[in-house]
Amino acid sequence: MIVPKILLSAEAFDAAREEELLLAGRTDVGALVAFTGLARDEDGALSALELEHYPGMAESELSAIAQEALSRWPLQGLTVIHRFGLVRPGEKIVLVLAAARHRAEAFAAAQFLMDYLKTRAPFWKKERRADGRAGEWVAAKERDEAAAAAWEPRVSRAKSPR
Amino acid sequence: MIVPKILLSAEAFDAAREEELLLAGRTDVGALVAFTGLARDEDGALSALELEHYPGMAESELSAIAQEALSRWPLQGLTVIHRFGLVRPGEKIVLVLAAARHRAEAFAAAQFLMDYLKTRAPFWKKERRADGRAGEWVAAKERDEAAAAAWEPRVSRAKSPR
Amino acid sequence: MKALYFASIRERVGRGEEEIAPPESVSTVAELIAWLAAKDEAYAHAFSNRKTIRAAIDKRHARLDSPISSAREIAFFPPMTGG
Amino acid sequence: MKALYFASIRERVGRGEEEIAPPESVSTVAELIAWLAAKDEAYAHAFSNRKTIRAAIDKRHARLDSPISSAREIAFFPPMTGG
Repeated sequence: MIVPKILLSAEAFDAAREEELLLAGRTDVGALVAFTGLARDEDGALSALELEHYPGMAESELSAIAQEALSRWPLQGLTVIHRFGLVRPGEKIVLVLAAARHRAEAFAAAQFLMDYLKTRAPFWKKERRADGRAGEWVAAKERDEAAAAAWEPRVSRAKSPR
Repeated sequence: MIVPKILLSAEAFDAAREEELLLAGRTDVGALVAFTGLARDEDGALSALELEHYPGMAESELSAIAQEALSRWPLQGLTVIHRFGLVRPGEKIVLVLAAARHRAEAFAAAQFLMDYLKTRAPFWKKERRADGRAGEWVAAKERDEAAAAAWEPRVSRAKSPR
Repeated sequence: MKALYFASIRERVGRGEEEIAPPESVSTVAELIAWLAAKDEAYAHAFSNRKTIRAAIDKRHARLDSPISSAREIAFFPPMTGG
Repeated sequence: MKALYFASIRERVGRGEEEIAPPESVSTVAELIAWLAAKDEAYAHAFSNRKTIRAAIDKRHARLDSPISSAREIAFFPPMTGG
């Protein structure tokens, strides 16, 4: 049974180290997909992003999404790390590692995880502007909702008996 | 204009270093998808994979596939590294890094690149068995052909005027 | 029960959490939102755009028609923007 | 022209490359495969399963009906299995 690694971090994390930990000593993994989400400065307009989160629910929701991914695909390893607090442009906000024997499963799981994370994990980004003016909360995107909804049919079936 | 980095390597490569090189000094990248393909030992049956390639064509074909990816998606960086020669179980065979502002493009480009690489880049794997018996050439998979074909319509249109 | 507010809703309400005691007639998330919005101008502003309000009961996503009777903690927040 | 053989085809032919001089009547990849397969048992074996033979002309993928007249280098190989 695979136990996903879920981590919230107030500090920059070491993605290469996480990949090493996931693959260490293994000779059965054929495909590893790593997704990294990074803070952009929007052509110099932003000095940072403030990431607010709902402690407790953020972890449990990421765990639930990870478990859903494990139930859908035969994964060999799954890591999800998400920053909170102040994140500077160029820094990593989120890391998803999905390991499987074959690439299709690893790609699907990583995409699913990001699509669900974007719309279900309780994090909110506020822009901190480089010019000192008040920053805005980042608006949720229609296309993120659509991407998550595209995975839904299977979930509805899975949920109905509960 | 993005110049993809294409590299064939007879030795193990440093994926973390490649990611650093691709992201160094940048604050405009929002999404990085890294695909790593690794040699499996098939439950201990294999001691290594021998990777034969067609020198010259392997590089040019990888470059052509990378250019096709750049023409399809607004990428900010693209790296493709492929081993040749003897690869031990657990070692990395291939690395694809696709950077973009948003995740959909990075995911699509990395998947496209792997699907095309599998069916178009002139590499062939032969198994080296742990028990010393003669190893077999790895058979091409129907599903790899199908995965590549799924990207085709756009290619046909792109190719016809040439 | 404890009410939690996050992001823009937190800023508009002016606090991150508080104890609330809605009357028994308030039995769903939607009714609780209406009750909160009626408290004062700040709450009215925070809960003005009902379509963009998400809620969680005891740290699990809830719907507008979810019952709140057994809730110890109810959180309100705008659509999520992590990742 | 130069012929190159890779992987299982190389092993069956018994060499990785050679100079070949097909007659002028051999004008396509498919005809060149037939001409090579007729050379001897080893070549016949190497080129026995036509459906799985891939070819490249001057390091670019070619089709069975591709003309070979201007080719300097023609490579034959089974379906690729990299990645």
